[in-house]
Amino acid sequence: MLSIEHYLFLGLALFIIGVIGVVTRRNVIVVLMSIELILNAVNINLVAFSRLYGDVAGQVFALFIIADAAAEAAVGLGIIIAFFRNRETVLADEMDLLKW
Amino acid sequence: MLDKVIFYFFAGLAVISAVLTVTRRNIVHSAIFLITALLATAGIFLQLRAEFLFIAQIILYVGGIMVLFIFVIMLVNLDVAVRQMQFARQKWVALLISLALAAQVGLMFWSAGKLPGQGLPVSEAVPAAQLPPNSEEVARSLFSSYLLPFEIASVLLLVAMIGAVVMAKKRT
Amino acid sequence: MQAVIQATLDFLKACWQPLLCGLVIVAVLPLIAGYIVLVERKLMADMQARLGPMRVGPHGLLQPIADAVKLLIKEDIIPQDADKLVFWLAPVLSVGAALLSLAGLAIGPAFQVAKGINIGILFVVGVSAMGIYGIVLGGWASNSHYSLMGALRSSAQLVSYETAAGLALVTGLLFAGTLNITSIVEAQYDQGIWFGLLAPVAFFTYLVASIAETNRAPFDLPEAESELVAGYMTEYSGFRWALYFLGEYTNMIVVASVATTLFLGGWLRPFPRTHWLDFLDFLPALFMIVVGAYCVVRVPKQPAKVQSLFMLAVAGLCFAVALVLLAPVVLPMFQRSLAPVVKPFYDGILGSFWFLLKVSAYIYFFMWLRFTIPRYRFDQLMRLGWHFLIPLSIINVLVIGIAMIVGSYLHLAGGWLLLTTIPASVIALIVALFILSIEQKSAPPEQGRAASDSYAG
Amino acid sequence: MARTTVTESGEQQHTLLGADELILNMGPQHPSTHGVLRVKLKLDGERVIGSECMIGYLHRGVEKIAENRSYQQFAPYVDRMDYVAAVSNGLGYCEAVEKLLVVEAPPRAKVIRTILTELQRIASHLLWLGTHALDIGALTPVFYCFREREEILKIFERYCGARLTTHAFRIGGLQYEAYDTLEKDVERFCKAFESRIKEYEDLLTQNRIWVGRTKGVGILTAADAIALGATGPVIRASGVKWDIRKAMPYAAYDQYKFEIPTGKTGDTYDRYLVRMEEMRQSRLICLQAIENIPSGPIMAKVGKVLKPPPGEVYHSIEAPKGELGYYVVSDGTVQPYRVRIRPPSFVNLESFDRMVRGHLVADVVAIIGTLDIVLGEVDR
Repeated sequence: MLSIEHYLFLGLALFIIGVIGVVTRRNVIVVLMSIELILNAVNINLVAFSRLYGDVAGQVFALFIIADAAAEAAVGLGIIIAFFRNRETVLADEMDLLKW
Repeated sequence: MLDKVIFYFFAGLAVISAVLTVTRRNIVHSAIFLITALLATAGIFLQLRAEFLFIAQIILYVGGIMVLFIFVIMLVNLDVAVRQMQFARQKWVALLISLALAAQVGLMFWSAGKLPGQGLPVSEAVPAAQLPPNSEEVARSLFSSYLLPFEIASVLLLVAMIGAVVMAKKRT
Repeated sequence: MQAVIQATLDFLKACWQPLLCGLVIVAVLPLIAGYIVLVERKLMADMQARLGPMRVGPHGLLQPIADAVKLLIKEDIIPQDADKLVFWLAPVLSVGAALLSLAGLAIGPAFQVAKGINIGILFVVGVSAMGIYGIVLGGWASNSHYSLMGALRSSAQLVSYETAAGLALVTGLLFAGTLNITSIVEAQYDQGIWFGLLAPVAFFTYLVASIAETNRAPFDLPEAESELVAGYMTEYSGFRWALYFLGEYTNMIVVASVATTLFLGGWLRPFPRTHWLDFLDFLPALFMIVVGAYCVVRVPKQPAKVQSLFMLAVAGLCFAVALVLLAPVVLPMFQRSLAPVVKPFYDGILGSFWFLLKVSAYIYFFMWLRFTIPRYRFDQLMRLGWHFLIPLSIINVLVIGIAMIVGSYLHLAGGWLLLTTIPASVIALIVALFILSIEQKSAPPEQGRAASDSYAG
Repeated sequence: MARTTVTESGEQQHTLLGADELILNMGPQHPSTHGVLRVKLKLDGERVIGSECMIGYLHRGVEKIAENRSYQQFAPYVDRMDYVAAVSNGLGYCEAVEKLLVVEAPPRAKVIRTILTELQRIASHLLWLGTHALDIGALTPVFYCFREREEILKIFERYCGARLTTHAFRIGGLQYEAYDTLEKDVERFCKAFESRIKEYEDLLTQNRIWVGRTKGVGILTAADAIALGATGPVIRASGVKWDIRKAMPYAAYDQYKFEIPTGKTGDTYDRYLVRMEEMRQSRLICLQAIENIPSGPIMAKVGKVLKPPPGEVYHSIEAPKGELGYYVVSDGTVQPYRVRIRPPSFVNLESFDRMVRGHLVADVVAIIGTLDIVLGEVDR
């Protein structure tokens, strides 16, 4: 039988992979993608618990998280485009000025 | 049994593609593997009988957000980016953080004394056949109990949209 | 081991029907797509004062098979600097998404691969939208400027028009109150009128957006042959190219089926509850009889005896089919007790006849447009999408919603709902045109600037 | 995606994303560069910020060949320049050599030349219309245009046996007498053609997409057009009333009444309208010409061996694409000393860069189409 821990471990694995991506990659686009992974890991947990208790609230919040991810991606990519236009780079460690 | 096979298939797919996402040098490959990971997650949702979330994941994440990602990847200069060093020198920090995270969660499991397969079976409380129609249920919940968060989310999206347009607009 | 075999057997027992349907679709669809191409070429030839393919088989009837064989045995060229994996993956994605989305469709009450999916029409739309990756990644992987520009155009275009299409679907779903395909069609039976008539603006929006989504003329910019050579397909040849082609035509079938299901009453005949139109049930049989009669008339004009015999055989076949079609309609008239026995046949055959007729009409409209009008430019395409279609569909959702509430207060149902929805549609159209005119007045379409921002949409 | 930096006189172009420009090679093998034109486009996204035409892929040294052929022998070669308007090419060459020889073709020959040349103008414009519409994405007009062009080619075939590279005229007049039903054929064609033009216009002129794609695209002002030496429909669409048929009448054009259509803004739509109207005018000229074909000889008295007196002559005619000029220098021998040809397509192509700047890639094909170039003539 599949227990809730199965899903928790899957979520944990995805979360950790996402964190590693955020911390180690230099490319901001990949960092953003890793954040999407983290959000997904959270979604898995929410939906798994929603199934466990037969309550749809978890799924509703997963929906909110997806909406949030969309907003984050749009703004993040907007910033990346603006940054790329000015500095011609998408590397995180070259974003070292507060103003340019 | 079938449930288990489906779960392990999608879980394995998700983890492998997630690993490839953060390790590929080529950003487009990264994005492709992220799409695979997201699709696998959608499969997990389906296996959890969250049909609406499954299709929301596909339409919004795979059909919307990732297209945006790929679009931006193609707009910004890729050739140069591939040749540059891809990983920061924070490997040890990353290892430390992930170890700490894993330890924390492991501690939790240890203190609960449960391993996967021993805990609460997800489909026991409500058998699959007795679940109400999923999209109707989600809609009812979304538009009654969670109406305010829903409105807040829509305001958030509006703000994000305006923000993205302002960011990406060419300054003249 | 035992458990695995048992599980497999259980799985097969539970799912043999959808699996079989899926196999049939995958096996037959390339043939259907090939013949759609033949029909398209013949229609185009007819509109252009020429004959079209005539050499392979009588009137070119075997042309699709010849084409398929040619494409299969062609050399498979992969450009040297292409990203091989992605180059290989992209056409598969394109055709895979299109084929997968067919699984959610219902051709008649009897024919559906996956029955009773709760998310029904969303599944079809969502999965078919994934086909964009085939285009974008294929264009990127080819490592060619033309391909890349095709890919960029395509992603911008699909993202823009999917919004309009989605909102148009929402308008239709307002009437249906469900996502399940079967229930949507049943809702139209209950109303006694197609949703396309109740919400003409939504149907129009979906029509335009679906042309753009399938990359058909006049929105075929991603593969505009006179500008980008072949757009994202420039570097593809042979079988991979054929896969793209298959994906494209399958997508046409998918959008036509979605429109048919939601706006044109699915497998219902026109005005399904108006009983004096019951004679329409005879239409398929009549159609076959007319075709058979035409063949008989043509027999004396055939130049060779073999051809006369062939024509006679075709005529006989038509008459036989007509008899089969007539039987379930006529028999219950004499023998009431037979009605429940022939009912499924009747539903299946008549249902799929109407469904396929509507799908064909929809696709025919696509082709007709393609032969008639020139291609949009990219900034014009974007302006049409963002300044007209999207405002129109947003306003339409709003006013149709209001119209439905007003209708429910007035206890209107069925055709009477037209009293509120038609004025609402007119209002939506007027407001959208007003917005468009303000837009044009405030920012006259200046060449360079408007063009450079077109991707930003 | 390979973006190449263009280091051209240190000029830094500001692009949309701040990235480098994209260099797109259009042609020489491209569906809508009408043969083997190669255009190097500098793009910012899809916007053209610079262009360069590269020609010569069809160079056959026509002018050099002339120096090793006798005057008559060279005549078929000019057919191969603008191969969709061979009759006009031949007319220009024959008249130039006639001027050099100081002979004049007899009136009957002149009228028949006029008829055939005007038919050729219609045929050339039809081909332009079809391919131009095809470039912009309308698939059907090209077949309608070819249907009518076929009629014209049939007339040519009956007259001289060839359809494309006709070599219809000879220096001094015509080799062949008009066949019996020439007038009737031309009349039948012209009668039918009126409604056919309407058919094309129904498909295109009022079409919103067509207007959107052509109006305001590739504007060439009158001053620019004159400065760049543009001729033919291109300059007329810019509002300059310049037509060699009126300005320096040749053949029998001084006998007929016709209008010179002009445009206002000089955009692609105006050029379209001008050419459509030109087809109508050509039809009227043909109708006037067949009314009264004078009888008499068809060949002036020229010897079997042509030895023009030493000297030079420049003669130009209004070819379908613009002013087609022949500059022939004779040193008194049987072979020309030098033949220099002023091809309208080549000169009109000069305005290409001026027209495409700031437009999108889709407009580039529209502009190539509207210039109506034939690479055989550009490269010679």
